[in-house]
Amino acid sequence: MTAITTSRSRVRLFRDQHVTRLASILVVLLLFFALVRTENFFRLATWQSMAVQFPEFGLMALGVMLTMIIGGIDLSVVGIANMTAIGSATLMLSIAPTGSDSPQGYLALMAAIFFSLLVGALAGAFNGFLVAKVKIPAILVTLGTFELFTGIAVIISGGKPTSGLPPQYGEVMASRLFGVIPMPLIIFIVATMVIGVLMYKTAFGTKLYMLGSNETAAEFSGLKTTSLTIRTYMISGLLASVAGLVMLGNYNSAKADYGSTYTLLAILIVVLGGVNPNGGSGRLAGVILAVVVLQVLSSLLNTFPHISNFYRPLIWGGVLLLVIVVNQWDKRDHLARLFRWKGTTS
Amino acid sequence: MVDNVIAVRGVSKAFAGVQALDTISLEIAPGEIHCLAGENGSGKSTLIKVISGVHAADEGTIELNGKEFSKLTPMEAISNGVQVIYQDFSVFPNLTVMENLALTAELAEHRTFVNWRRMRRIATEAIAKINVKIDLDAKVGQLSVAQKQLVAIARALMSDARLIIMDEPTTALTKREVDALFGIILDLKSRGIATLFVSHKLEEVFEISERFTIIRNGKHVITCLPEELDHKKFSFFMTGREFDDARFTPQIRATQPILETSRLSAHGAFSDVNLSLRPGEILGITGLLGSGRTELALALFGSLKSDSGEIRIDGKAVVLDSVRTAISHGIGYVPEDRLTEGLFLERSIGSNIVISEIDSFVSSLGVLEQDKADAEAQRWITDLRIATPDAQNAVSTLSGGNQQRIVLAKWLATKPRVLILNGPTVGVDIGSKHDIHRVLRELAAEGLAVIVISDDIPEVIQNCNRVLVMNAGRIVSELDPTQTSELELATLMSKDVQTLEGIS
Amino acid sequence: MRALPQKLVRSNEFYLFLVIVVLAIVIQARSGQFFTANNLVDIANAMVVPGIFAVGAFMVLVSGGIDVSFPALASLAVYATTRILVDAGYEGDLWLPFLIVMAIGAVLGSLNGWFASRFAVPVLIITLGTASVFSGIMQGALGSVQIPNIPPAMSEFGRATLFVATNPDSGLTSNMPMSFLLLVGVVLAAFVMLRYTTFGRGIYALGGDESAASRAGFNVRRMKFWLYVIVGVIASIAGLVRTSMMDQMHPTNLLGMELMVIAAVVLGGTAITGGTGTLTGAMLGTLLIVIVQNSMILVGVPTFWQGFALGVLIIVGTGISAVQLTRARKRKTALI
Amino acid sequence: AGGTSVPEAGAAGDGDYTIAIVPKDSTNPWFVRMEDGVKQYAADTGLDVYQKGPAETDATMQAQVIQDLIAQGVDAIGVVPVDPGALETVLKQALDAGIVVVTHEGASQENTMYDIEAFNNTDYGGFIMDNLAEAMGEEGVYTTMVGHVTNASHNEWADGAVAKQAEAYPNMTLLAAEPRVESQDDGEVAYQSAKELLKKYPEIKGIVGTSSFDAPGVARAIEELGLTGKVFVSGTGMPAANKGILQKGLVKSLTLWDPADAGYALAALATLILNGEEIADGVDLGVKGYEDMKFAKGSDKVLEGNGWVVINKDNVDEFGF
Ligand SMILES: Nc1ncnc2c1ncn2[C@@H]1O[C@H](COP(=O)(O)OP(=O)(O)OP(=O)(O)O)[C@@H](O)[C@H]1O
Ligand SMILES: Nc1ncnc2c1ncn2[C@@H]1O[C@H](COP(=O)(O)OP(=O)(O)OP(=O)(O)O)[C@@H](O)[C@H]1O
Ligand SMILES: [Mg+2]
Ligand SMILES: [Mg+2]
Repeated sequence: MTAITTSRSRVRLFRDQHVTRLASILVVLLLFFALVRTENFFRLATWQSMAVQFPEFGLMALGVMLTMIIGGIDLSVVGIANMTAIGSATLMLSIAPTGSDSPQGYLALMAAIFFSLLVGALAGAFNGFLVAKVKIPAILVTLGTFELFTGIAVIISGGKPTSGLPPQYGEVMASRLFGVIPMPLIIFIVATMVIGVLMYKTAFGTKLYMLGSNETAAEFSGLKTTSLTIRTYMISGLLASVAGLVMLGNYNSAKADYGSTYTLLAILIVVLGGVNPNGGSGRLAGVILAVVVLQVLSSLLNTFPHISNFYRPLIWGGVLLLVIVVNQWDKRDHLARLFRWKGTTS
Repeated sequence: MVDNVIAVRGVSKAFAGVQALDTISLEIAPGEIHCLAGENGSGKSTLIKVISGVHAADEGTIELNGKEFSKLTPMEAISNGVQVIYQDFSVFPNLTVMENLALTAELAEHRTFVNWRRMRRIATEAIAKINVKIDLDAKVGQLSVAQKQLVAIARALMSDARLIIMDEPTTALTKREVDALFGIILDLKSRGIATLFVSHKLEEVFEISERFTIIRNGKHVITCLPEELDHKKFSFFMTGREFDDARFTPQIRATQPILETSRLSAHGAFSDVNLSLRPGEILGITGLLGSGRTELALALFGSLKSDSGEIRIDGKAVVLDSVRTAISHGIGYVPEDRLTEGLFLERSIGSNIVISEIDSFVSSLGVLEQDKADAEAQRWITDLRIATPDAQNAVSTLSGGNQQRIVLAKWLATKPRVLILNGPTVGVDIGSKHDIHRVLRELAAEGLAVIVISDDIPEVIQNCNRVLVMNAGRIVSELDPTQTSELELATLMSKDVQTLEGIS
Repeated sequence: MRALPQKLVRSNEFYLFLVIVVLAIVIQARSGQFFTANNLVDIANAMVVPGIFAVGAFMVLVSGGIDVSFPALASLAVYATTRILVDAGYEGDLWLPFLIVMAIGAVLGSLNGWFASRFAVPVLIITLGTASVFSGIMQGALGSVQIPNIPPAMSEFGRATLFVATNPDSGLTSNMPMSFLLLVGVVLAAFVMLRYTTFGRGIYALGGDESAASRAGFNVRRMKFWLYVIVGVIASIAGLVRTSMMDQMHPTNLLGMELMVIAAVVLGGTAITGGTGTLTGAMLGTLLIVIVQNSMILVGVPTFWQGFALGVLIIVGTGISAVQLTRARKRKTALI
Repeated sequence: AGGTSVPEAGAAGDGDYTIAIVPKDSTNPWFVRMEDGVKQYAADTGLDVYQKGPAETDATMQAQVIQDLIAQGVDAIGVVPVDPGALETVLKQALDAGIVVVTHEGASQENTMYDIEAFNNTDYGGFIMDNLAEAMGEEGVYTTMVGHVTNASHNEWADGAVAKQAEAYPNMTLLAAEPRVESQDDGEVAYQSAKELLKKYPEIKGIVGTSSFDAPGVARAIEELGLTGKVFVSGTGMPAANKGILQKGLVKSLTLWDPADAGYALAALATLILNGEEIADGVDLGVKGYEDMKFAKGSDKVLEGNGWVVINKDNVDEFGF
């Protein structure tokens, strides 16, 4: 049974031309990387460094993706991440002030994670409530709450970095599975799998797409549109708070203005991943590929020390425009056919 | 051939894998009223798009005004007197009636600046031509479907058209409006303007057409005069099948009504509605647009709040405050406008069918059992003969008739006890229409209580065992269709309320 | 025709206006400074750049798109212009900077236009891409740095004053900048274009239903192309104004304004789905945001609380008009 | 952290080093100037020394640049941290990987071998205050402005200025209602906020600026409001960018240190460590102001140079940057 579903979903995956094209871009990119920067390419540290970086905005992009699928958007993810990170850092400091013993530290760690996720979910639900119940356009709601959450973060922290966390937190977040796979990557993979199951293996996922496709019809079909919307923004908030925890680990501190460039980056990723900004369509695989493509590209770029970092947005934007052009040019679907035999032979 | 407005010669057109048109030829004389008929997906709309320059034909030519085109652009079509009234009307919902009417004229004259006074004058004249009253300053998006169409028609008539093409112009019009439209068409004829139109309503086709062209699977079947055909033959040419037109007789097993209302009222929509429905019945509700029929349906489906009165299900009073409550009481609703209210166009056929019952495919672990859902969808695809190669295809790839079956399937899949259908066969060809009616009858026979809201009088008379006529928000009479002629029904629907006051 | 007062009361602009009045009264009560001549002039001053941007953002929104590239476009155009003129040691009149910046704005806008008219992809996506490309070109390829000494004509224009408003109590003076006229000019030109030209009505038509527009005989491709060219020119004007008024070229000064400007226009009643909205509303929306941003200290909101207050105001402000809209819709359904 | 341990990286001591200097961002003329010093050092020594910063002043982006530098296996990294706290983790990784890490303007950084400061932050703030006090005639109400309330060094300078006033200028008072306003590192915001401040609090006679955007923005407001000669501003600024306001007398004096020298010194320090030389009090980094570095009081990590520069309308043309 499972064999059938996997082979079918694989076929379907490669039927999505957009995903195919992103995959081709990634393959070309990796080949280029391997040929031009062989030494870096085969160095484990290169990949570990990437694996620590992209989960931060990758997790936010997952949330933005869900809200975009239901026809909304979430510009507040960075605000939620910073607010929850500062909140939980403050909480950790109060439970286990500097010099506390290790059990105390682990207690603080658990409390902080729980607190972060809870506040993230609440903040997301607040967005959802304003969108679904008060019926303010999502872009305005989340722009407003971005300011609001960032404002709360500034108020709690007095604008200063909150640091001096119990060492247990840093240890856990910096630990590596089998001594190789960094924690942030594990968190990202787990989150991706959970979201994947949610999107493709539960009724909730199907309903999300339906809601994004036609809200009136969803209402008439008896879907609880209000609750669906609230839950979607809630998940987005939850993911943002996980991103906040990852950032808290990566920087061993939290601050109201960390990751200020991630909002547009997350949207860029989601859109590059093929999610329709009007809602109703888009695939998780596309978004994941987009995250990886951008990260590989930017790390590749960094191996050329003399190319300024400012070329990064140029290249990211260029990739996005290129995908648009290729999608148009490749209406006949050559690329997909190239890939498809892999799917159908199974 | 002399003096054709248009001559289509051997036009073919294929879309990825589908031969939509296969060497079709068609000629229309000035002033001729020509009907294009065929099943859903037979290629009518495609032919129209080729004639109006929207699609380029793969093969064949089109002659307009004596000029031969193999690749026609929309502007060339318009400047040669071809005007199309599209199925979606192609109006601007955000602009006023006046602008909708006048903008095209301003454009046609290649004006750089618009003059609002001139636009008002143009619009007033245009509306006057079709002899209806529409507020020129109203936003078109706020008009009813019928009014939108009138705007579209008025706009098409403004230019120097020699051929007006209407793709299913009467689907959303009431009898009275259809009569008005036919008056206009005849008036055009007298001015030498030809009309090509598509309709799935046989009565109308026979009433107005001077010549038919029937196509099937993109191929030309026959072009002939109305005298050479009757309804039966006509249907046969279209579908290659034969139909019987037996009337519906209910098998009512329970005497206890499943759904009742007493003195149900909603402010500004309907008032004092009393009705009762038993399992196995098909109750018709008919009335003109704006008579309150849709609002009544919405109230019974929990989507519109009623102010006073009572709804009873199985004899117990209930408050239907949301769609979900209604669904939980076993009520289903097939909405009037399937595109905006019924379907998730870019989603798959399968998920469109199972969406309302999707929670029942969730295992105890919370995982969606996709194979069960797929099987359910496949069952309905087979049962309702939905023509698709793959349930994974988007609903937007289907024609109207098949789309309507999807909406029907969605509701049947929830195993409702009461099914309310609002305009169930609008824009659906006779083959599909017959299939849908057959399904409804079978369901009623199995004990489903059905309400059919329709202003398609033959449909109501043939398929219902009781008919309620609504007029200005009230039920003005209840009829036995076996005792009522189509004419009587039409008269009741459109009579002014004052004269009816005494009767009811 | 409906009675004018009734129409007015139903309109979004009216409520927005009320919100602004209430806010102004609150600020006045808290600071005693809102309704002073020089404060009003200061607000007008602060309104110039966002106001000009809002006109462009408004036109794109009406046509059914969302443009997020205008700050990057403006920055690149002004940076290139200033660089060229400074390197050439230009000492001449103002017309040349304007000409160059508008030409560059038009070229960059035409890139947006080319994509928007050729590719069936939401404009948001396109402009996310071009915005990155524009700022990448400016910062990477041109290696942008701040330029402290801008051409004298630009500095003079930045300092040029229409009139000076004096607060009789404090004796403080504020200059009504010459560039305010530019805002007025851009708004008027946009108004005339949107209301009295076929092109302008076409933009509304496009936002209403694109395929209907093309069937009605609009050349949709050409219209979109020119729309983005115009928007590019408008944005570049705003950029030049900002650089002149700051008396220095700061490449990243404008970046990040896009979301706030779009929010202001949407707050003004422009539908995010296109087709509806008025310039009056867009200007009122911008005014509201500008007042909020520029009155925090007057009201005495502590620095740390300013972000929070701005967030609350956006939510409450949009919430009021959203609730209003929902009510109006309910009322309408009841009438049918 | 064992700051003085000599790295065991393979490249150490072989004399052919790759050194990356990571500034806060690069559009700011400050860091453009710093790059001049870095390039100068590369030219003087023939080593592979380059500057590579994040695209925007963003702590997280800066951390990622460092991540990538670690992955590339550079020999030394010299950082001007946007936010020291945010870099601890990544700099620790760099140290663990055997990379030499030195910082500038990061006195609070833990995971660094040495930090060089052109001066002491508190003293520098005090010096900004001296300049302002002189302009204000040592009396009147003043307030402070920082780029962001989240910017550590700006806040230290501002705190230093306030402390200096409390100690040395009894006739001056800090505006209690708005002791610290934000310019968001944006000249336009500095200008608008200053206008608001001066409207609401007519008693203000001076503003301590910190960010290089503050003084020019505030000066613009002072000029427009007709307060030239009545209200004063001081702060940090580059000569060329502020020539105009200095010559017009809107600002009496600004303070700075030459970032090019700091860049040069940072690279020189890294080379010394890579060569295994001992870093002691009085170490000479080969550039003016950094010839005789002293450890800060109570620290074996923070090296302080001597002094900052004051620019005014008389000497503004002498710098050439
Ligand atoms: N743009 C298109 N792309 C692909 N296939 C198309 C397209 N337009 C039409 N077709 C196909 O061409 C065939 C004819 O469609 P057409 O719209 O002409 O049918 P129709 O006769 O108008 O049907 P209906 O009665 O439902 O309006 C259908 O099988 C349809 O699937
Ligand atoms: N973009 C498209 N891609 C694929 N098929 C299309 C497209 N546009 C139209 N079609 C096909 O055209 C056919 C008819 O479409 P159309 O919209 O005319 O249906 P309809 O007229 O609403 O049907 P009905 O006559 O039943 O009301 C459908 O079979 C549909 O599959
Ligand atoms: Mg059709
Ligand atoms: Mg049809």
